[in-house]
Amino acid sequence: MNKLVIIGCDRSAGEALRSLQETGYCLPEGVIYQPLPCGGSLDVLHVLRALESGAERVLVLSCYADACRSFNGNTWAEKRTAAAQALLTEAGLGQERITYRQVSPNMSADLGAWIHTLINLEPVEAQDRA
Amino acid sequence: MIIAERKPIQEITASLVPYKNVLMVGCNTCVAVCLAGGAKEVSVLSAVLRLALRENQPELTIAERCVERQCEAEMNAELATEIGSYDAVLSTACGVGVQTLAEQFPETVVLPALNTKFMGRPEELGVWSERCAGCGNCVLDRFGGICPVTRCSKNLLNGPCGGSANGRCEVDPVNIPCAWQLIYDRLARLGQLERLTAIEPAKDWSTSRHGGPRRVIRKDVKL
Amino acid sequence: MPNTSVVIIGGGISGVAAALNLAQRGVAVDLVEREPRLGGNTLDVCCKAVNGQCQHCGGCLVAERLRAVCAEPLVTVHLSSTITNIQPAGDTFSYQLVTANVKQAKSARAVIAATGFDHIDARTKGPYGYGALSMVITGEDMERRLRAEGQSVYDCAVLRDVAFIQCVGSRDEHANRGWCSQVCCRYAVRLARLLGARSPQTNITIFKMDIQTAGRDSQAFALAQQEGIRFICGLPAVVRRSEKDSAKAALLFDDINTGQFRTNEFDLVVLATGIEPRSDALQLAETLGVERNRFGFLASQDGAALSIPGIFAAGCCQSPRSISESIVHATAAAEACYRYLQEHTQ
Amino acid sequence: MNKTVAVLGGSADAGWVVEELLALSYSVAWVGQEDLPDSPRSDGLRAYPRSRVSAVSGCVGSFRLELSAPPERAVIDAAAIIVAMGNQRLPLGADARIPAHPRVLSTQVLAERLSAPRQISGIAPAQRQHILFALDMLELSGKQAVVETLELALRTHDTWHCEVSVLYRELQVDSDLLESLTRTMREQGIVFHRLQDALPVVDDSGVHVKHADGVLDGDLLVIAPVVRPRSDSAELAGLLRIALGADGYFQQLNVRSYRPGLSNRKGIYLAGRCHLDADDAGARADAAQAAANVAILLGQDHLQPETVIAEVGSTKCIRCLTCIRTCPHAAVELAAYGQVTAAKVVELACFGCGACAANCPVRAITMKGIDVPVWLQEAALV
Repeated sequence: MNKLVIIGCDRSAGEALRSLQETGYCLPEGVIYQPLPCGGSLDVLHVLRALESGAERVLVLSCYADACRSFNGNTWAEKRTAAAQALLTEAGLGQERITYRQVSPNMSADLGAWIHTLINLEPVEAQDRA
Repeated sequence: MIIAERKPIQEITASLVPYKNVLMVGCNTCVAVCLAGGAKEVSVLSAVLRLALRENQPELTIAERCVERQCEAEMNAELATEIGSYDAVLSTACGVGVQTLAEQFPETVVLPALNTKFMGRPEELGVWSERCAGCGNCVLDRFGGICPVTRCSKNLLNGPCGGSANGRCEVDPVNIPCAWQLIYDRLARLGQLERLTAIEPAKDWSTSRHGGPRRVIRKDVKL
Repeated sequence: MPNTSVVIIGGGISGVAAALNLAQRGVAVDLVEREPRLGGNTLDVCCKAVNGQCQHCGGCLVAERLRAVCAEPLVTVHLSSTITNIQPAGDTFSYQLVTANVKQAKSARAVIAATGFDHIDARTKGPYGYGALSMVITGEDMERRLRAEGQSVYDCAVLRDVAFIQCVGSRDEHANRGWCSQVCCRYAVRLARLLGARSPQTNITIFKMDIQTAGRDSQAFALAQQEGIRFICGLPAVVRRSEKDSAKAALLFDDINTGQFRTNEFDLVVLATGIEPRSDALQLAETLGVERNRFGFLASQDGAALSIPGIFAAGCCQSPRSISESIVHATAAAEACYRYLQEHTQ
Repeated sequence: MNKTVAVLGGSADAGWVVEELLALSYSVAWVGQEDLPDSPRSDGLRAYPRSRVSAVSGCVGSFRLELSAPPERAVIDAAAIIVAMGNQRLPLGADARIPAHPRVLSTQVLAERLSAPRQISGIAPAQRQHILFALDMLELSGKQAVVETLELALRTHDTWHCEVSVLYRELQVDSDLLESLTRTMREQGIVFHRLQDALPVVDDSGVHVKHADGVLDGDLLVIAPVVRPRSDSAELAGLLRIALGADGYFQQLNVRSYRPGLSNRKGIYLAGRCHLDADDAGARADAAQAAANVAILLGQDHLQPETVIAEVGSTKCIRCLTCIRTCPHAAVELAAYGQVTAAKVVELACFGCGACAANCPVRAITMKGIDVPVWLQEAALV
């Protein structure tokens, strides 16, 4: 099973995940959710450390534009995810290990679908070789 | 302050090929302020390097340290006890810091992780621009506080040239304002436009890089 | 203000927002919801962000408030519960709280009605074929599916032509529903943009009377026009099954440009149904003798206060409102209630 | 705790805010650049007419506003600030597409004529006269303009007993008032026509406007006002360090802050038509909302910081100012820690978003109240 680390704004991703769990959903094995108070506090380092600690993929989630309580936290999250992707690309690792999505608290069905897709993807190395 | 920028990762990884046990040393002064080589950037870069080299150099280890001001031997002294146990040091300081470490620890390989760019200031969050070329003979008094040596692409002291259009420099109209337009506007504001009627004589460049590496000695401070 | 309690009837977003506000001000609240879950109609509202941009529908404002109200010590939530026999008793109101056939006599210093709304049954608009034609759905149906099954649910190449029909059940004097439901233009335009952004090959037409988009927060209409969504003035007379293709619907409408009746075919027809006060509100109004306006919404004199002192209305039982407007209105209702309590508690 | 609230703006919106605050027994300092409208006399109210805010310091609970009101200066200490400066309307001639002609009037001019005695008003109203009221002429009219114009049309009809028509593109009926207003107008014989994409033509014979069913000829054309944010919004926003939206109104259309009138700074709220489009009833409700915001903030004995907030390790701070430049809520400032200067998060002003912590180049800022596990943030131990 692929290891997936989800780092997300607790006000959107966290709420979506919790309402998903209220319907009986359990995070699949190997999937970890790490809440942040806002997308603004996402650090490039969080993403890299997640990969370093063995995650196959990282999913970064923040709010849509105009829905962030701190106004530009979503922009920060998106920029920093892009920065992490750029670093990986520069290092020759490919950026597909990192996925960025915007989410809102009432998108639990979508969140479940994304998790399902990501954990069932081929490992990135295998994709590279193919 | 000194503005620097990270080298391409491929260049850094190439420089690390011969080594197995590397110490990264950051600097929490200028390069930290310009977000290139402080404690946080050390962590980010070392994480990327470990990921990048996981397959090709799996035995490579990278440790992280950060000193307050790498151009000061005293502040690097804390590294002395352990530095010998590493094959190489990768420094995220400016060129001065890198050389300080190399001088201070003659047995240790010291590699730069940054390109030192210029002396400048932050214009806004994430944007830095050059303000001083360190010519050693400041002319700012005659040019309304705007340095033609640094900010005019042609270093003209009797400008502007014909490449100034709409206040922008022909070298890069989008990003570079014409220094001579800035000088004119500022002098006009100060009511000192008549200064521009004087011909600026040829500058004495002997205080600049042309006389070899420079030193400053304060006899009153030096014992 | 200890020992004072307020009963809030209805645990939709308005009731929840009012409860949170009163609790923040130190007032104990009984929050009574007839369904087994809090949230009411908002539980079916999907996110309508397009191209990374929020469309300000407010659907995302609900979840954290529901969680907060459950965690609030001053709020007692009564699920699957109703209220009967509510009546003024001196300075207070007495009522019976009925939870699973267990009756409990209670009292409150003030009452906030937050009974919300019902979607107008699209079947009452017979000529549009809702219920009989499978390709005719309501905006509510669409939202519910998008919410429950995810945003890719309508993302298919099959939908070449989609029509939205506005004012289904609203601004309809013949059906004795003369009011503008206020939310349908907004949700229809947002849903249309959402569909358009997800499948660019889909042609979207909105049949409307007047798009209710005055003001700063309704740039969606202008954006929708820029994005190629077609607005046709006038509502179709009838929706039928197409004779050429039984999977399609044929809309008969009066083309304002030619003055002729025309028929266009669509793969999906979305009826933008309006909203009406819930029957609970009507009962409550009758029991308590609270005045209603000519459309049946609880009539307020001044914002939230109703015709009987100590009774306040929050949200859609007073007038149609969007989610964020309901939250704002409920906050104001709670403040009015708080002020009333201050004046009547010595 | 100081419970003074500063209300900024001389608009009607501000007047309603002041009323609401006084009703909640807050002390109010009311600052307007103009003469201030009459308001209820109250011990709790201090009015500063013809004054402009020249500096703002402090944070929620303890703002300090300096006013320049020639000849003297004044200082206000306030726990919260409500911005209610209203909007402004463009003069009729601001857009060249509207023909300048005595037959083309603004609502304001018509309202003045309507109130003036007949002989002064300069027109001889007669039943055969036909007055056209145009909404949505250059852009869709906002709620304020629609209500005002429709009410004026009805009043004109009632006062002068002349023929009245209303032209529109999208007729707004989405409030109880508008719904009943349009109904009453129709019942009284006022006719509504949908505008076509054509500008009015004016000549000596009258005004001619193309609509969906033909051309409408009238004697006068009254154009609904076009409203815009006030031109001094940006200046005040700069002083208060709060954001303007791209359209020039206060605060962007953020779903979490727009309707409830929250600004990006704790303790500063927006009310009325400086941030939303509303008719008088809507603006009045918004004033109540702003007062409710203040009541929620100041209702407790003391202000509480959020459960998650940022904290600067002053010994680690290198004073790079990145956090100060990053903070979307103007909650970080340089402060003295004993003899040392370093960045400081103003606890009460912090929203806990963590943008400062994520940007700090020396990781001197930590988030209190949330648990980010060590493996995600600390360096790998070798």
